[in-house]
Amino acid sequence: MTTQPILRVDHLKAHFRSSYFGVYREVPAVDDISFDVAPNEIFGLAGESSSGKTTLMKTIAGLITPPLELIGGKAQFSFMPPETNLYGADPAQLARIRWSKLSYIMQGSMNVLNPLRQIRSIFRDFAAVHIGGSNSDFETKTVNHLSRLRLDPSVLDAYPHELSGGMRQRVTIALATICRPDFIIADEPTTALDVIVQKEVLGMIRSIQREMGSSVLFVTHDMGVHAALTDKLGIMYAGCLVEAGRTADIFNAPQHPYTRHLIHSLPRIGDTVQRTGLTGTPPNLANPPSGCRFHPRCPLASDICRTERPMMRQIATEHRVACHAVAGDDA
Amino acid sequence: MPAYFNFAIKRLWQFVLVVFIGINIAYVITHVTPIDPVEQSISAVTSFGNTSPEAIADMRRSLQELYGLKGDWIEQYISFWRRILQADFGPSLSAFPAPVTSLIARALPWTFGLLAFTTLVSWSVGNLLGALAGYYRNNRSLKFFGVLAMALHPVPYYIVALSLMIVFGFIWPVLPITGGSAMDVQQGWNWQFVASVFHHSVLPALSLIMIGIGSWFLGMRSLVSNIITEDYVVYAEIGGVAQSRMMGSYIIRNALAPQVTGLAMSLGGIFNGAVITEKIFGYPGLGTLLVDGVYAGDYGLVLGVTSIAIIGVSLSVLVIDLIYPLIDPRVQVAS
Amino acid sequence: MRRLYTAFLATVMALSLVTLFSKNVEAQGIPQNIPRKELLILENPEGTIKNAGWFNIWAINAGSQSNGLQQAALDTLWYIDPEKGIDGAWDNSLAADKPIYNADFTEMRVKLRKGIFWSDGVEFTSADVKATVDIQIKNPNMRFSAVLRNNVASVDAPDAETVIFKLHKPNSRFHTNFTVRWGAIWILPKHVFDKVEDPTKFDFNKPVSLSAYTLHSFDPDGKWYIWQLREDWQRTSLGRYGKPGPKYLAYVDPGPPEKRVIAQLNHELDVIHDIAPEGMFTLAKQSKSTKAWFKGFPYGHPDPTLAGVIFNTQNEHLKNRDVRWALALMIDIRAVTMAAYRGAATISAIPVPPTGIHPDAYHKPLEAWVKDFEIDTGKSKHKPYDPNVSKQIADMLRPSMGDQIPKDDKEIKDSFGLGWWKTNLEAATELLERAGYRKQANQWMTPDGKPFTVRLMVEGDLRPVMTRAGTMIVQQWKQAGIDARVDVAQGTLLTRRSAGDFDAFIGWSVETWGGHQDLSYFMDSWHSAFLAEPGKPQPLRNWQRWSHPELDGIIEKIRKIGFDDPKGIELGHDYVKLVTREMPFIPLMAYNVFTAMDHTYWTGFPTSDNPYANPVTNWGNSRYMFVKLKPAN
Amino acid sequence: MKRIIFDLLKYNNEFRIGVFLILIVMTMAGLSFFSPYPPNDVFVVPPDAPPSADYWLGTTSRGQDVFWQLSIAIRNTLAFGLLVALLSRVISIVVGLSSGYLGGWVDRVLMAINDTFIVIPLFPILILFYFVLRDSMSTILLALIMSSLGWAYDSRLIRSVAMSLKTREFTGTSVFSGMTIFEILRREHLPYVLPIIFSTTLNNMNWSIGLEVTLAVLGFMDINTPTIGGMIYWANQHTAIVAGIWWWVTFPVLTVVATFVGLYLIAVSINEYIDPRSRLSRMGGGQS
Repeated sequence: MTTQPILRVDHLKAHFRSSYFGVYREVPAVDDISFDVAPNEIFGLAGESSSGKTTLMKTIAGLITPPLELIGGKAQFSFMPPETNLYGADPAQLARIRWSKLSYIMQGSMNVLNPLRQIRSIFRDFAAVHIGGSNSDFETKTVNHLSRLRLDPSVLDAYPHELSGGMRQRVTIALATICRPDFIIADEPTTALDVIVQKEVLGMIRSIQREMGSSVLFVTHDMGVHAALTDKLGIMYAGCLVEAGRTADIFNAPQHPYTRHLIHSLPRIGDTVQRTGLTGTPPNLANPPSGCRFHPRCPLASDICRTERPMMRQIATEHRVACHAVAGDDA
Repeated sequence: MPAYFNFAIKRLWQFVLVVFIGINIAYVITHVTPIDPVEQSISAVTSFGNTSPEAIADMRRSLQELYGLKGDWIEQYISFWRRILQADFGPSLSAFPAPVTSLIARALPWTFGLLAFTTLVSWSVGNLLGALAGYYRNNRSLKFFGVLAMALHPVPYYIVALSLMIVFGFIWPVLPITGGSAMDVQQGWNWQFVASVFHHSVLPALSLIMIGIGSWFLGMRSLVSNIITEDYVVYAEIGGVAQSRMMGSYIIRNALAPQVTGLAMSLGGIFNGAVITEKIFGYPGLGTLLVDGVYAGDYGLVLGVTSIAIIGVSLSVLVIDLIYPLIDPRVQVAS
Repeated sequence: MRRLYTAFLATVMALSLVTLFSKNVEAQGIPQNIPRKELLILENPEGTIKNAGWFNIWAINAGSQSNGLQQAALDTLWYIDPEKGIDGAWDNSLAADKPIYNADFTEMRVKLRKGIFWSDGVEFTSADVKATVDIQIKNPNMRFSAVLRNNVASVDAPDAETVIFKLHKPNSRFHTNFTVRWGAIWILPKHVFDKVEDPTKFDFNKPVSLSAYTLHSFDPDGKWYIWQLREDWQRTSLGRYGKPGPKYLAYVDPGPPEKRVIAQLNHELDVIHDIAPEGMFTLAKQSKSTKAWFKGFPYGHPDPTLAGVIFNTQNEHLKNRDVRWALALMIDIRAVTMAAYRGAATISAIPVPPTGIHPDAYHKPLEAWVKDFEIDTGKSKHKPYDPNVSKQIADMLRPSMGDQIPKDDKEIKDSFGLGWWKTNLEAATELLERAGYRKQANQWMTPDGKPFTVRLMVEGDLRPVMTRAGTMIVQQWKQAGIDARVDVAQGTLLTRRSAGDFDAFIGWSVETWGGHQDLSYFMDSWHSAFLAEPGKPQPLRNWQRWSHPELDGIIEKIRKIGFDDPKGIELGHDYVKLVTREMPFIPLMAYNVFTAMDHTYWTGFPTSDNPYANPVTNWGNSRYMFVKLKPAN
Repeated sequence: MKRIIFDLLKYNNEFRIGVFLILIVMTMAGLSFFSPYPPNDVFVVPPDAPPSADYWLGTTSRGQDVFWQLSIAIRNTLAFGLLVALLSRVISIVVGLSSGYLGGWVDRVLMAINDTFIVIPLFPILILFYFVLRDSMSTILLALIMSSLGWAYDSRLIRSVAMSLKTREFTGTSVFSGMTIFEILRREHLPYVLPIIFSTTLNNMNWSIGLEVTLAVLGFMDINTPTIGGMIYWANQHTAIVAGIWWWVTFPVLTVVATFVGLYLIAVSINEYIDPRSRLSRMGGGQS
C-alpha cells in the first residue's frame, strides 16, 4: 500500500431505523465495514441480494435519507477535505465534486433517464455546469466523448424511450463519465442486459476506466462479472464484509466458506455434477444471528461461531477474511 | 411527419363524429322534454290578463305555426342540421324572434372571460403550489395550505359563494354582489366599464378559484410525491442537477401530462357556464341562459347552448390530443 | 422556488388590497352617474331579461314587461286598483270616462282625454287606439291579436277623442281588456308602428312613452333598466295627480331572496317585489327603515289571488264531491298557514280572495250562511265551519311574535281573515266510506281496492311559499291515511297544469280585480263551453276542469248585466254557495306578497293604513305610487 | 385485510383522523334508524330554536330537529355518492384500461363513445332528464343517470396512464411470458392505476354529492328523499342564513366537509400502504 487510497472506508456503520406501522426495526445494513480503493482500480463488491451492497454504496455516496442513518465510521474520499463524509458535507462543496470527481451508474438504469427529455438536454443538465463553455463547445465535447465510446452522436436527439436497453445503459455510462470523474460508483449496471450486450458494456466500462485512470466501485451479485472485470473484490454477507482482496487471489484461494460457496456455484463448461447449494436463506437483518452471521448456513460452524463475531484479519498480502474457521483461530 | 399527419386526420374525423353524436343526443333529449313552449308562452302572455278561452285556442294555433313546431320530425331534424351548418340555431322561442346566436353571443364573453380566467389561475397556481408541496414536504406554510385545500375543496360551491357574498357584501360590504358591471355604465372599451367589470368579477372569480384550486393542488401534490421517488429524479439529484431545473423539467414536467388533459377538459367545460355562480352573483352568462331556456321549453336556445358546449369541449380535447405528443413524446409511438 | 412562492403570496395580497380599496364603498350596487336621492330602485321579478333590447310588448313574449315598461312608460284606457285607489279603485286613465255600452252590449263607446302626448311630442288620439286594435288583428302573431280578433268586428274613430268598438257578439266585459289589473292591452303609438314593415319583428327600441317616464338606459345583459321622468310629465294621464317624486326609476334583477334582503339592508333596493316570510321578518327586525303593507304581522300584501288546492276533477277518484270534501276536512289550516307563511297569511274558506273590497262584498255577508253550512255524510251531520280560526292563529303566534300580533278582534279578522273549515277526520271518514273507499291498516283504499294515491303538484323554488303549503297538506293527508306525495313540477307546472297532468296542485284559478266586486274576470272562463276533454289542453283558468249547470247559469246571467250592476254581487253569492257545496278546489288563503319598502330615500309608500295603490312592483297599477312618493327629508 | 386496518389504525395519524371523521358521519347516518320523527314531517318541534340541550343542533324553520334531519340526510347522501362512485368506477376502469392497452380500433371506438360522454354537457342533460322523468326521478334513478354520465372523464385519465404503462418494458415482458390480456391488465396495470382509481373515486363522490347539492339548490331534486342538498335547499327557501338560522346550514355543510376530509385521509393513507413506491420510500429503499 504505497499509494494513497482514493477512498478509505473506515468502520462504517449505517442502520435502518424505522418505526412504521408499529414495528420498530433497527436493521444493521452496513455493519462495521472497512476497505480501501486505490486510484485506477476497479473494486468489486459481491454478495447475494439484500446483503447490504446497495446500502453500503449509498452510505459511501452520502445518499442517506431516513430511515437509513449513519451510526459511525467514515467513508473518506481523497478529493474531499480530511475527516469529511459526503453525508453532511457542505452543499456547495458537494455540488463541486458531484459529477466532476464522483459520478454514478445506477442500478436499474433503464429508468434513470427522464423520459420527457432529449438525451442532449440530460447531458446538459448533469454536466454543463462542470464543463462550462458555450453551448457549441459543450456540444462538441459531448460528441467527442460519445465517439470515444463509439456511440453515434444522433443519440443526442433521441428520447430515452427511443433507445434500446443496452443503448440506454451505454448512454448512461457516457453520461457518468463525461466529466472524467476520479471515482465512479456503479451499482449493478449490467444486470438487466442480455449476455452479449452485457459483455460490450463491461468492455466499455473497462476501456473508459483505463483511459481516464478513474477508480470504480462496482457492485454486482454476478461473480462472473467480477472475475472478468474487477481488480479487487469484497464479499458481503448480511451487512458485513466477510472477505476482501485481489480478485485473482480470491478466485484462486477463497477463504471464507461463503466466498467458496459463491465461487463454486459458478457454472463451468463440462460440468455434469449437480451443485449443492447452501441450505437455508440469508438471515433477517432485523434480527441477525448471534456471533458469526453466517453460522446457521455454514458447513464449518463451531460453537465459537455461534457466540463470537469474527473480526477481519489479514491472512495474506491484501487479503483479509473474517472467519473463525480460517487458518487457525488466534483471536 | 406523415405518421403525425395521419394521426391528426384520424383525430379530426373523430372530433367530427363526436360532435355529431353529441349534438344528436342533445337534439333527442331536448325534443322529448315535456315542456311545451307554446303553453309556456301562452301562460306568460295570459296569466296576468283577462283573455277568453277562445282567444287562447286561437293563439295556440298561431304560436305553433310561428315557432315552426308544425311539420313532421324528419323535416324539423333536417332543417335543424341545415341551419347548424350555417351557424344558425334559429330563433329563440322564449325570446322570439331574437336569434339564439345573438343571445349566446351576448352571454358568451362574460362566461368565457370569467371562467377562462379562473380556470387558468386555479390551474396554474394550484399546480405550482401542489408541485412545491409535493417536493418540499416539510414546508409549514405549504402544509397549512394543503390542509386548507383539503378542507375547502369538498365544501359545496354554493356555500362558499354564499359565504363570500355575505362576508363581502353584507358584514363588510366592500365588493359588489350583483351583476357583471355597475348600473348605468355604458358597455365598451372605456376605463369606467373595464374597472367596473373587474370590480364585479372579484367575488365570482374568488369563489371559483377557491373551489377550483384545491383539486389541482391535491392532484399535483400526490403526482409529485410519486414522481420524486422515480429513478430519474433520484439520479438527477445525485447528479447535482440544479434545483430549478429539477423542479421544472424533471418533476413538474412529468407530473403535468394528466393535469394538462384535465385543464383542456375544464376549459372546454366552461361553455357549460357556471349556473350557481351566475345565480348567486347575478353574473351574466351562458348558465342562466341555459336554465332559463330549459324552464321555458325553449329547445332552440337549449340546443344552441348545448351545441356550443359540445363543440367547445370536443375542440379542446382535440387540441390537447394533437399537442399531446409534444407533452409526452412516448405517446406518439403508441398512436 | 421559495422566492417564487413569496412573490406569489405578495402578489395575491397586493391584488386583494388594491381591489378592496380602489373603489369607494358606496358605489357597488347602485348607479354611479345618477344622484341616489332622485332614484327609486325597484325589483323586477322577471329576473334577467334574455332579450334585453326588446320593448315591443305587443309581440308575444319577446322581451320584458315589468322592467318598467308597463309600470312607467305605457298607458291604456282604464285602471282598477286592487285596493282603494287614490281617487277610488276605478281610474279613467286615457279614457275620459267609463265605457258606454249599448243596450245589448254589442258596441262600446269610449271618450278619450285631451292633451295627452307621446314622449316624442306627438299627440295621443283615438287613431292610436284604433291602430292598436287594427294592427294586432291584422297580425295574428301579436300578443293581443286573438282576443281582439274574437271580439272586435270593427273599430271607428269618428273624431280625435272618440273610439267606437263594434263587437261580434254581446260582451258586457269587453272593456276589461283595456283595464289594467297587473296588465292590459296597452295602446301603441300609431305614428311609430305605421312605419314598421312587420310589427312582430320590430324591437321598439328605444320605446316611445305614453306615461310619465322614458327610457334612460338599460343593461344589454338584461339586469337593469333605468327610466327618467319626462320633462312634460304633465302631458300624461298621471299628470292629474301631481309631479311624480322620483326623477329616475331603476328596475333591477337583485337575485335570489337572501340577496334581496342584503340589498335592502344596504339601502340599495328600495322596493322588494317578494321574499320568503323569514326574509320579511329579518328585514322587519334588522332594518328600522323597512316597512311592508301591514305595519306589523302579517306584513305581506294580499294579492287579489286565491291560493288553494286545485283538484283535477276529471280524475277518476276526484270526480266525487264527497272525496274532495273529505280531503278538505283532513286539512288543519292553522298548520298550513304556519308552514307556508309562518302564520302571515289571510285565510279564506270561500272561493273569493279575502282582499280589497271582497271581505265586505262576500266574506262578511256570507259568514252566517257558512256558519250554518252543513255536511250530511249519511251517517251524521256536521257543521264544519270554525269562525275562530284566525283568532287561534293569532294566539299561536303571539308567544313568539309578541306585540306584532294584533289583539283587537276586528284587526285580527282584517289581517288574518275570518274562519275556515275545522279538521274533522270523522266526517272525512264517513264521506270517504260513502264514496266506497275502505280503510285498511291506516291506509285508504279506493273502491277498486288500490291504495288511494294523491300526488300534489307544487312549483318548487319558483313559488316557495306554495311549495311549503303543499308539503304540509301532503303530510296531513298522509297522517290521515292517504298515500299522498309532493310532486315538484318546477318549470313544468304551466304545461302540466294546462294538460291536466296532475291529481291536485297548489295554485289559483280565482283571480279578481280586488278593488271591484265583479267576478267574471276569472269566472267567465269556467263556462262548460270551454271545458277541455281529458288530455286536451285546458285554456285558462278552469284548471280544475270542473263544470256545473248551475255555474253556467250564473255565468250567463253575469254576461248580461253591466260591470257595476249590484246584481253581480248576488250572483257572486250564488257562485260562492255552489262552489262551497261542490268543493272543486279547496280555497286556502290570499296569495300574500311580501313587498318590502325601504323608507331611507323615499316615503309615502302605500300601506294598509293608506291603501291608495298596490305596491307590488311588477303590477302596472303600481305606477300610482310614483306620484305619492316624497324624498325622505 | 384486518391486519392492515389494524396497523393503519394503530400507527397512522391521517388514517386515524379519517376513520374518526367517517365514524362520526356513519354513526350519524346510523342513528337515522332511531329517529323519533318521520323524516319528511314538518312542524314536529318548535321552529327556529338555536342549538340547546333539548335540540342539540337546533331546529329548522320548518319545525324539524336539525340533528335527526341531518342523520337521515347524510345517510341518503352517502348512499347516493357511493352508488354513483362505484357504478361509474366499474365503467371507467373497464373502458380506460382496455382502451389504453388494446389501442387500435377498440381504442378508437371506445374513445369515440367516451369523448361523446365527455363533451355532452352534463348539467343541461341532468335537468332535462329531471323534466322528462319528473316525479319518477328518485334519488336512486338520479344516481344511475349520474354514474352513467360521470365515468368518461376518469376513464380517459386511466387510459392515459395505461398508455404510458404500455410503453414500459414490463408490459412487453408480460406479453412475451404469455400472460393473457386480462391478466396483464389485472396483475400488471391495475396496481399502477389503483392510486388514480382511489383519487378518482373520491373525486367522483365529491363531484356527485356536489352536483346533488347544486341540483337541490336549484330546486331540481326529489324532495321526498331528504339529503344534504335537500336540507340546504329548504334552508335556502327560508333565507336561513340572512334570517340568522345559521345552524340549519352550518351543520349539514360541516358534515359534508367531514365526510370528504375523512374519505380523503383514508384514501391517502391506504394508498400509501398499497402503493409500493411510497411505501418503499418510507420503509427505506430495499436492503439489497
